[in-house]
Amino acid sequence: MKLDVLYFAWLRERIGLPRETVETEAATVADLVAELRGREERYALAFSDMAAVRVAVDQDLSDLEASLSGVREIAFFPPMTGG
Amino acid sequence: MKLDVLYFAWLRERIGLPRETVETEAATVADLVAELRGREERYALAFSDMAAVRVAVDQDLSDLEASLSGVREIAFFPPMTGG
Amino acid sequence: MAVRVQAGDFDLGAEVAGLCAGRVDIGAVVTFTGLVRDLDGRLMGFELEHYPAMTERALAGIEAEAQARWPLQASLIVHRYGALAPGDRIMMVATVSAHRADAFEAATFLMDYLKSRAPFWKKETTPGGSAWVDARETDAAALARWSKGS
Amino acid sequence: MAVRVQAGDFDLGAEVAGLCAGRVDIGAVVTFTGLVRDLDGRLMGFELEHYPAMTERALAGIEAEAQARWPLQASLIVHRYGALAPGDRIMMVATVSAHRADAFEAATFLMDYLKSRAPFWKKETTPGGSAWVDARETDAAALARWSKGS
Repeated sequence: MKLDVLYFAWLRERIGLPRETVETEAATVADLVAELRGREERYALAFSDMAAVRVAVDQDLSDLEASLSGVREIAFFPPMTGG
Repeated sequence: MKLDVLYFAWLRERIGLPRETVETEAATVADLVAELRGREERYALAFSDMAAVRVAVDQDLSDLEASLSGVREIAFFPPMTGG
Repeated sequence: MAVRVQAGDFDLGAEVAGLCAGRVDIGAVVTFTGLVRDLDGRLMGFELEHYPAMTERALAGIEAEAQARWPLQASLIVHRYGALAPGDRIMMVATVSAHRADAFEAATFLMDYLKSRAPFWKKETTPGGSAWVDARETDAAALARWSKGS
Repeated sequence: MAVRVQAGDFDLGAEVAGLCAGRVDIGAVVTFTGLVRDLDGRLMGFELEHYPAMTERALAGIEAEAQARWPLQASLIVHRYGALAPGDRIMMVATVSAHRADAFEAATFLMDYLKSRAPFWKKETTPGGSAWVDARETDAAALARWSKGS
């Protein structure tokens, strides 16, 4: 399946792009992260401490265990600092 | 001694005046209230339920036990309803 | 740190802008505005009586108490008196701090104190006549919680 | 009930006036305004990044949660993004209710949720360079208290 994957804040900077389309068979967010980590050093670096990474699945806050079935868009970012 | 005695809200209405100067030897606020009550029916009525009356001594919230020694101004009023 | 008692209306935005003007150390501003509400469609308005010699003194004392409890960079209390109609602004408080929790707590405290300790009395007028508003027991309870040991 | 995400500034007084316009059933309006603060004189400004497709949706969800918990007559969240300088307004919330306790609690709740759940990230610039602001642990704690059994 095709997934839009978005990165924000320092994840965007470490990976070097704001979004990309990924062709994957990953079943969960955690599987996708493992797949991305294996790609290149910059992904491994960005995803080296998952305690510092938050994820949204189709624009809703979610977690690593979330299924990717039927999902269109995944976003990775650090803890929010708005307000 | 001479005391300025002020009345607000329904105490003012029941007693029929906003302020008066009282010549008294009362030692405490409670003594003053007893003295006023003995004057006329309208005072007795206004001070019939002291749980519904608050007092300020020289513009500070106080209570019935407060001494009148050196005091210039006493105010009686119901519980506040500002804000 | 300021207190004003006035018959006229106030401008919330201008008051807050004034508190923050020329400063860059402020993180949080909390305001409360109290309005004349007419919940059942019968209120024609009310008259807000106060005790002029005591009012500013009492409000300044309440403000000083808030400043002693929380690190406030500025605060303001404005309270009107006289004739007010449904929808009119009655009063406002504003608290200014580096952090939001302090600003929220101090504003809540100011309101709880002011309700029970500032010398104002409301007399409502409805088609049935005029009557003094009773103090709410919840206001006394709201005040009491600040004196619990903590 | 409204949410706005915008690059430009907002006018607190005008926003509150808009929420109350033509109504006489409102007793209490609480607002919070967040400002860019420079506590040590080194902050040149920050860039506020957000996730456009998610931002309004997240804020509307937070607002709906507040409305489910407290009897609010109106509420508003305005949040800016982009380049901001010390002293600039970042965001505001307003809550409108018949009673003050509901308005205060709902505004505190909106801020606690928004801090940890709205997709904004601040990157500060000082003479030493630019750095992403770390989330504060106190913000996570502030959020957690709303899910305690009560």
